[in-house]
Amino acid sequence: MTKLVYFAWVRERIGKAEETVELPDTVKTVAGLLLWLKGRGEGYAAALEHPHVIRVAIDQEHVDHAARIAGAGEIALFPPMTGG
Amino acid sequence: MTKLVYFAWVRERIGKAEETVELPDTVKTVAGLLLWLKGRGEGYAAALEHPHVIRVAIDQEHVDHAARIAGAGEIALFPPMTGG
Amino acid sequence: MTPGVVSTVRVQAEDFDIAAEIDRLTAGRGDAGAVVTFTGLCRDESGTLSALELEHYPGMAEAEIRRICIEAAARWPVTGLTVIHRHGMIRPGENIVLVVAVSAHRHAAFDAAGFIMDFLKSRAPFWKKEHRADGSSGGWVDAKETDDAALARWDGGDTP
Amino acid sequence: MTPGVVSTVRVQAEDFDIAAEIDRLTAGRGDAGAVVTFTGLCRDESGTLSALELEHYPGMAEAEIRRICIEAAARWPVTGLTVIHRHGMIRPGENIVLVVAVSAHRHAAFDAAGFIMDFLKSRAPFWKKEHRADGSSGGWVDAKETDDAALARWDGGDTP
Repeated sequence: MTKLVYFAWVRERIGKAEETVELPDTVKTVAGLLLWLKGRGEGYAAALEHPHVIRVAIDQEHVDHAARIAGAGEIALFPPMTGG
Repeated sequence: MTKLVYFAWVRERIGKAEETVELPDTVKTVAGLLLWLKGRGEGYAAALEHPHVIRVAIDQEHVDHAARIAGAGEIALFPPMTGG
Repeated sequence: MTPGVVSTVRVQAEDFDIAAEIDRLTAGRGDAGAVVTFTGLCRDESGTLSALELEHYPGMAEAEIRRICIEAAARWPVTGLTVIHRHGMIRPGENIVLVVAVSAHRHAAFDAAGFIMDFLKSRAPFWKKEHRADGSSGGWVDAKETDDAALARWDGGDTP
Repeated sequence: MTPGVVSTVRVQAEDFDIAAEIDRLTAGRGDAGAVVTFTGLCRDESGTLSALELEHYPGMAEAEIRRICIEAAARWPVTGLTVIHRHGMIRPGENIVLVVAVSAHRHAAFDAAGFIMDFLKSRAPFWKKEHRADGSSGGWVDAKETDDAALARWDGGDTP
């Protein structure tokens, strides 16, 4: 089981702030995760329509889309940051 | 008559903060003024020993040593600045 | 981080007190010669904004800012760094973020504060949503490409 | 100076209040998004300094700083600039100089404040004399060549 957390418009479009999912064995990278999630329904499709803009953190550290997700405790998906 | 003002160690070595002098007609530039002042006594010689380090302002604006002094109301001599 | 560097990171709803934060980094220290602060405020040039809502990723926000501070302290000889980022509803004219960098000399303090802000803008997990004075949502603020470009100037040298 | 730029220059013996100076430049303005302050303090790393005595050229000090502010406001879109420089006896840990630069965006505020400090160091007519804790005079502080070098980085472009 993998914990997913969502922020900003990713959270709004998916319609929840977090969930715990059972990932199929075929999902091995961040890019694979985004593709798999996109097929889970309308909200996911809207949130992940342009997957390349989605930023991802594994266990609270930025990773790129090629990163492997094995061993991840918490995976966060969010839009480009606009703090400061 | 020309008013001269001195600051920091230039003032200390010359021994006064300001004076009004009658400049000979041959003194036409800042460089000429420094050379002329240097011959006025021990304090002046000590203050102007290395004339190239002396900074000069005419009527409160920085000028270089080639500047002409005709029409100057107040000429200030001082060391490199160390404010801030 | 170099020994003796005081580094504080806070993510909070409350406002901050710039003078108190400066004082905390400089009081009783003979080595503090230069203090640079950056304060980011909520702007409203058109007069149509009711508030910015700042969302953040609790835990990661603090961790990421701390990583940026450690990098800044490795690059420049700072003696103290403080970063405070607010979250929640922030009205026009109110403070959003504070960076304080203290060093013996001014260029290190300027560079460390500028570096922290550039990295914070593009890497700290915060998101701004606009709330309009007419009650509508202005939507999420888009990230700026200029912010990513600003990171590039810190590559390949300590004094860009 | 661009219309709407609030610019204040003060040379004074008294200390200053950073928070009050920031407030004066930002209160009631929707266009102030970024505030950078620089504070220069009297250092004493060796513990042997009793005070710095700051001498200045009255009239020219203010005029020169004002010229530097006008140049900064011509180079960057700032909405407010304040420079306060103290004179007289200043003890270790006390403030010497304050620069506040306000703009819509951070890079203009950072650059304007950094530019003002670099020019102030080498062009504003102030001189520092050290007074030692043992009662002796440590003499006049020498100008640094690095301060002249710092000016060069502002040549030939607005964003060095």
